[in-house]
Amino acid sequence: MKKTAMLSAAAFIGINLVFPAAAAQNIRAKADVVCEPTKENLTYDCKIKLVDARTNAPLTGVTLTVGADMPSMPGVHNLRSVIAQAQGDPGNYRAILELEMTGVWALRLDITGATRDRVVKVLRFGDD
Amino acid sequence: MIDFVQTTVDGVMVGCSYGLLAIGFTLIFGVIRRLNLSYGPSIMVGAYLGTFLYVQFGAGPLLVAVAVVAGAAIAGIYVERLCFAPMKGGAGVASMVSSFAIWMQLEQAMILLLPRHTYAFPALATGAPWEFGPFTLRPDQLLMLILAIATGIIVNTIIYRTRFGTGLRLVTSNQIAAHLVGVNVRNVMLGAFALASAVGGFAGFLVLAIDQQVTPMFGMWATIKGLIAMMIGGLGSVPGAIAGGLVLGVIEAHAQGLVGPQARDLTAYLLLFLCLVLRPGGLFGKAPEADGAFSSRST
Amino acid sequence: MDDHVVSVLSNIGVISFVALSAYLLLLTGEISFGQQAFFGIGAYAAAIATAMWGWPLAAGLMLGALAGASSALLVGLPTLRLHGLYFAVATLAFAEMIRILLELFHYQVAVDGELVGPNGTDGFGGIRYVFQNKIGAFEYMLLIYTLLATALAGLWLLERSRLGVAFRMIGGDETLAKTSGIAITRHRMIAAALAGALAGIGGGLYAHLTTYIEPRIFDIMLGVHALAYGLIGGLGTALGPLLGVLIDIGLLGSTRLFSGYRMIVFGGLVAVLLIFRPRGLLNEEMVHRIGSFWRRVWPTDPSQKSHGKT
Amino acid sequence: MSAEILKVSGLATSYGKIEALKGVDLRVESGKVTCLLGPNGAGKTTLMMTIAGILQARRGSILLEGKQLVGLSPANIVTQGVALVPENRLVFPQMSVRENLLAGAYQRNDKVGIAGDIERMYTRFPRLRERSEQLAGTLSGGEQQMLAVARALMSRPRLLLMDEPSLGLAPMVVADIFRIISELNRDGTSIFLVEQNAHMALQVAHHFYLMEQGKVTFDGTPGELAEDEVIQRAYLGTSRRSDP
Repeated sequence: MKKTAMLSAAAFIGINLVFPAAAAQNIRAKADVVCEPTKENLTYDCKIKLVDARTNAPLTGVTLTVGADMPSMPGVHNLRSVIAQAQGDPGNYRAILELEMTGVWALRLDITGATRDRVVKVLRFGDD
Repeated sequence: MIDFVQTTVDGVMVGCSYGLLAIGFTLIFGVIRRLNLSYGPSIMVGAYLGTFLYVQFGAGPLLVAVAVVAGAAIAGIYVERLCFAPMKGGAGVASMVSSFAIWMQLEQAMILLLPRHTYAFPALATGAPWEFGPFTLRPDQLLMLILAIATGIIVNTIIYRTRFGTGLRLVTSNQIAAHLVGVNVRNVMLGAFALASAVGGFAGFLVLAIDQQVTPMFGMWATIKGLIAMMIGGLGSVPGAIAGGLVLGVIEAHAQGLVGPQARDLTAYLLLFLCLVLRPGGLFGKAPEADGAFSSRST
Repeated sequence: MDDHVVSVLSNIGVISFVALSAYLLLLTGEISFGQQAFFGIGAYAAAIATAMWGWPLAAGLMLGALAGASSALLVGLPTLRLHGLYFAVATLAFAEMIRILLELFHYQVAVDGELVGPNGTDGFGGIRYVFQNKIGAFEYMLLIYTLLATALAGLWLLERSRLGVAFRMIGGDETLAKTSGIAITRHRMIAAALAGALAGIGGGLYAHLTTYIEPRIFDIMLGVHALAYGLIGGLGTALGPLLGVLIDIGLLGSTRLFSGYRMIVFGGLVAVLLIFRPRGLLNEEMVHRIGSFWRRVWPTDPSQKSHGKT
Repeated sequence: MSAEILKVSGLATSYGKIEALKGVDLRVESGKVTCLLGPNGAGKTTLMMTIAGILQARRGSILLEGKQLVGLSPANIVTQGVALVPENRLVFPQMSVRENLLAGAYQRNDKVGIAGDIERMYTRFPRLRERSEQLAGTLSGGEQQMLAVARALMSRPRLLLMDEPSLGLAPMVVADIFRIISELNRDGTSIFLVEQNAHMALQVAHHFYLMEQGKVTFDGTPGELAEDEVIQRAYLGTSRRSDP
């Protein structure tokens, strides 16, 4: 059973590798992110607005998880992702991030559910 | 023409501190014949201790300088004990990788001490720039130049006029022969790390005092600048280190003046690369001998 | 499987490529501080191919491997004469030059009304092939590990081939290898190209995993890590570097064990480990011991052993 | 039997898992020249390096006039009055001849005495005086060997260890070296010499040892055994001859 699943997954990837699907079928997400420091040290409150890049319509009905990585140390600070809560107007989300140090972080916004996409936002966290 | 002279003078000022960084690097390389990647981070330990005293207690430049030098020397000793002293001869790559691991360790320890990205660092001297006709000279830069030269003279005296310096030169020249004439090689190595890190620490203090700020990137910066200046000047040579530092400083200054800040680093690496490819012994050194000490072969 | 676990495993798989790349050069006796350059070149090449030119991923990865290999050959030519520290620093200088050039590299085209492509220090985002083609995170991880397994199998075969023996001989004693009639220059170039290709594929996979790359990712930190992985995991087998990556990213980086103090613990552990095992956990002796244990548990027909004699 | 200056017993030294010395016993008599002969790889240089403290003994003892040397640092062993002239003439190549001689006196503090000793070395080795300011790395092989001997003497050793002093030198120079060895011995220095050149060695030695595969296989005085027999045993090996 598991083998079949693996094989079909492999076949699926194989097909996709050689014949890419037409890009137009997918929604392309766009995000605006603003992070504010909280009272807790190294903890940030991030407000995220998700829209469809083509129509600028708010993206709703998706699950948004936020992770972070430091570009200057790839793979080193792979924080456990947090699930963002939908809040306020449609397409608005909020996530609390606990970072390991200040500096430049690449926020990974993973969108799953009705559509699947990833948006990376590079932000500087800290005093300057 | 006026710009050219001004840029060259500016380059010489910075080049002096590069030269000091390279002297420290080269002293360590001379005795252990391998690369201490933790050299810059040891200096960073000193720099952060100094900054801590400045930020927390408002310590003055003199006290900060002492803290930077002492902190760097202690960190250097720690690195020697952990990464180099226990390694049997030949484990070149292992001790180098070990020094890299300690780099990570020291860096994180300092980030825990001072977690913000940028901190202020006390200035060496304040005052308006002096104008000589079309040229300007910042008093703190001039002071840095004087202090750098003084440090160079002190280091020179230690190397050529003291018993420890003789031991250092003998170990650098030929480690086994140094053993045989009765030099305590282990002590000399430890001393070399302490001295080199202290010199590097002072160079770091001068640079930071000019910039008046410190970031966690400083450790890597010091390693890279020291390494480039050392390699350009010729591995294991103290006069070469000074010359390499000056060449690097002047060329960087001109590259920045002519093209821009990114060209500055690009030129530095290009110079290093060309130097290694065309003249591996450096501008002032001899061509490298078939030295097996630094090679994964003999691990 | 938990998303976080998939993400961590994917990271481990991708970084393993650059660790293997550094390991391959270590076999021939050369220390490179610059394999991150080929990782970066591969990442940019593959990402440009899929995100900007609309190539399929397979072709993009191939381009990444090709770009990695050819740039490794290019830098190999002038640095061939160099050894040891000189080679290591030359590779570092080259890699940093590449990184700065990538910072100056601007090349963007409009895709769906949005600019995509390398934009200097602001990086290169929107490498969305995997998402456009609805390849799940788990499936992409399978792809990474399939390619990694292929690379490992290739290395395994290589180490048992004449080429691999030549590599180890050059790594052991170049003069001796030369007198045994091994063409040093050619073999070093082959090793450099293979290592470049490995790093290039890894870079291509990395770019499509994260969807975002920037020059800073490919700085000296990554290169020295890659080198360190081989030393920590062990130089006896190609599984050594993988073990190194697993320990670092898997065990320490991704559990919140020692968070904030991770590098203090890890750095100290590595330093102490290297005092006792300067050639890593899986060093030649350990590999040999495991091998003989395996043979005792699983005795093979002695007649099969004769194939090593040629 | 006269007094012994050095007594080595049951000495074993290893490189990793390979045991290079497997329990060596020998003694060097005070004021005499003792010679150690043996084929390449017998462990002669290992023995010298172990006595000088560069290599660590795994078992056994090295007594210098009754004082244990095992465990002492190389620097400490020099202080005890032992100096080694190493194989391959390890000089300090980027330093002048005079600086090399001063290096030999690294552990001494008597400036006047050191200056006097340098003068004595120049008298004994006139070529070194001529080359005084030249870098040691630029000297000829014979001159470097002279320098290595002179440097060792600068520490005023009671026991001089010499590892293959004639290796790779022209016959004229070899004769010179052995003349100097005799002279030094006549002046009262005890000498322990490792040599490949059995013919020359047996002319100056009072006593000799044969070593093979990390063990002493024979010892005697030069007259005791015909020279070609010694050479036969030292370089062609005999002990394992009967083994299948």
